[in-house]
Amino acid sequence: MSAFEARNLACSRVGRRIFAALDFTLPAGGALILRGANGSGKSSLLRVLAGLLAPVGGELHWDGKPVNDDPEAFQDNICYVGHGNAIKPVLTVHENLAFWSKLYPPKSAEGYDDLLDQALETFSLTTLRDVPGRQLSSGQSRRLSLSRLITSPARIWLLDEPSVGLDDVSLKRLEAAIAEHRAGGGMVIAATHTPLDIADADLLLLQDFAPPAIDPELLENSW
Amino acid sequence: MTGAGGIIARDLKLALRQRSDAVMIVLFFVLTAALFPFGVGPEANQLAAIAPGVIWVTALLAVLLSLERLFLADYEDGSLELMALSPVPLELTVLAKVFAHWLTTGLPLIAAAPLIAILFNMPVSALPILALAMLLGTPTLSLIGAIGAALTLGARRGGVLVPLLVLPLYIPTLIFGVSAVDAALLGFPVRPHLLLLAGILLISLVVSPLAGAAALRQANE
Amino acid sequence: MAFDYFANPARFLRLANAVLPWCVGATVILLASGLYLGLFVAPADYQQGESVRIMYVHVPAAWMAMFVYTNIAIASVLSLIWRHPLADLAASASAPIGAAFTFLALVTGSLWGKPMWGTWWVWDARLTSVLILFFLYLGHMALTHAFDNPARGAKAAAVLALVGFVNVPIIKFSVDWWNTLHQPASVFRAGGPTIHPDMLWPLIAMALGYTLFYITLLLLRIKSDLIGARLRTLDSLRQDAA
Amino acid sequence: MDAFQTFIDMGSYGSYVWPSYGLTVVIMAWLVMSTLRRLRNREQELARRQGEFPARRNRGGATDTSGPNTSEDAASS
Repeated sequence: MSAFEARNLACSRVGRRIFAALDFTLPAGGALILRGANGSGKSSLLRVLAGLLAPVGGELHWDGKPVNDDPEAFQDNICYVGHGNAIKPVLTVHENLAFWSKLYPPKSAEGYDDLLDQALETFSLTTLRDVPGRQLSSGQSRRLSLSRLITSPARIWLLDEPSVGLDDVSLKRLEAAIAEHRAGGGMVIAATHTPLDIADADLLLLQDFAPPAIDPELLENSW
Repeated sequence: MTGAGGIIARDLKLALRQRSDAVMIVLFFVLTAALFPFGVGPEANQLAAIAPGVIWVTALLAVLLSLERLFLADYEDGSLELMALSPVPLELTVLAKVFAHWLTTGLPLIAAAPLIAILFNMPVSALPILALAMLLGTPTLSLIGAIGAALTLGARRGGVLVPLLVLPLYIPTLIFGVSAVDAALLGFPVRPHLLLLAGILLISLVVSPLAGAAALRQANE
Repeated sequence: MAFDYFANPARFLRLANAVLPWCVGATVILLASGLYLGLFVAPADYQQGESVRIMYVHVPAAWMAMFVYTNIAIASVLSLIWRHPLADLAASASAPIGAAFTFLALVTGSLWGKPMWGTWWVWDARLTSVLILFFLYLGHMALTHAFDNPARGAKAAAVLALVGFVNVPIIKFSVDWWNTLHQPASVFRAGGPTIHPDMLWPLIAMALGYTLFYITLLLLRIKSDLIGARLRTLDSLRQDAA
Repeated sequence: MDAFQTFIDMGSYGSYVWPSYGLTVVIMAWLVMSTLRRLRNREQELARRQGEFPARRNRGGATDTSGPNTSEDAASS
């Protein structure tokens, strides 16, 4: 029963501790919503989970095994949607998605093309199939970035402000895609300000894990 | 391997669709070289003597000019993060991007070099050796340049910094590149120079992906 | 620098404070004796006359230029591979000292060469290599300070130092090779093993003196950077408290 | 008197030997001065701000009495 666990995670940025002693356990099919003020470390936590940022302390476990044993193998289970949409203005919508799905190859090779079409369909981008990236609005770009989730075989979705710039219809489609992914045993961790309607999702408030005010006494004796 | 192939294919497609970049680099190469006669004087023998040196130095500067194209766009739009997380090892990604960069920069320079050789009244007999030496030297320039480009991602005015980091490391390639052509002109054996260039290329093929990937990981933090 | 990065700098500070007085003492003694021997006791060279005395400041500076760069490379390995917290500080503290020695080697080298060659600069293989090393130092320092986050700058400079260190022998070989191609073996021979013993002692004294001078300054600069990191921590705590 | 003069003269190489030694002394002195100055500034700054966080004794949440002093962090490394 694969689960994704964080134990006593701590992270610092530009020399300042952002959060400490952070734990969570995410069962298969689970969802975790990260809430917190700006700069409370939501994005940093997602980047630590994705493996982009090294935590200062603590461990991640996948399927009961520590991730550090084989970080590359674990990363195959990750699909990370960060702030950047990673869209090349010169390439068309289809070419952008085709490139990323070649870099993150879907499980089965056959039915590759209609998987791409299905991904575009999920986020209603079919009509924009051959439109170059530079002509996309920010909402459309976001939907193209999210469509990578559909083609990637990853079980864990790490979403950083996924709903930014999405209209209501697209928001519904995103929620539907998340529900479908969870139904298939996948997991979703999303940092978001706008309320996402995700059924029985766990909530994690970053403030709960703010670093303890450093004990002045500890500061003293270190000299 | 398809992943890395995908990166090469994409970068080539990007370069083809933004052909102006590659054209600008070649124009810079030819134009800068063409400036020297105005500075040094049009006297044929003198130009022929400095021709190999001018060609190599201007080729070096042209490659330097094009290094920003390697990672900056991917860094800014978030592609670099996704490439780092992809199953394709980052070292291979660096190699793939450098190869694509070389195809769109190194090769055009090699194609344009004979034009400058003629402008400088360099004997045509040395052209094959010049092309061969540049074939061995320009990949090294892209490889070492990639390290400089990756290291300055996220730096304040990184572009200004790249020449200072990279030019000292270009010197061996410059020395043996020019000496190969000089040897050809003077009728000396050319093999040792080309072998040395090849040796430096092999070292760069190992060092550049390792250092480049380490630098990209730092940039993604 | 992150506070938790130096959870316990006390051990280093205790060591530094214990060693510093000895370093200062030894540096002063060595430099004084080196200068005295070099200027008064050592004989003049039969060819170069008194100008050979420049050797006692030029050669140690050139050695230090290479020695400090090697130290920076070692510190870079410690920083990148073993993530040793003080390694970054040691590297960024060493670079300016190394650059100063390299600059000294260049200027005293050209001053020494002037009487012989009649020009201030000759593209002699050794001087050219030292000039390139000087650019490597400038690149290292520029990269260290090119980022808002000092830790990021130190790590980037560490990668550059390793790449540079791998290239130094290649550069040295290519410059030597290029030099012999374009110029007969230069008459400028900085006293090989057949050097007169009276000339050797001041050279050794000065070289050791320079080395201890570097170590002393390094310890002081690391201490100063540690305090700087602590001040930044106090700043961030004050922001949190506010 | 002339012994001193010949010493300065350095067999006509004086104008090369002394600038070399002079520059060496100047640069090494400058290195020492800049290092010591920065160290002293920071140590004073640290001593001055040591009281910023009340030590263990009066941990009763004594507010930061010294107020947000506007001391600039000395030249960062």
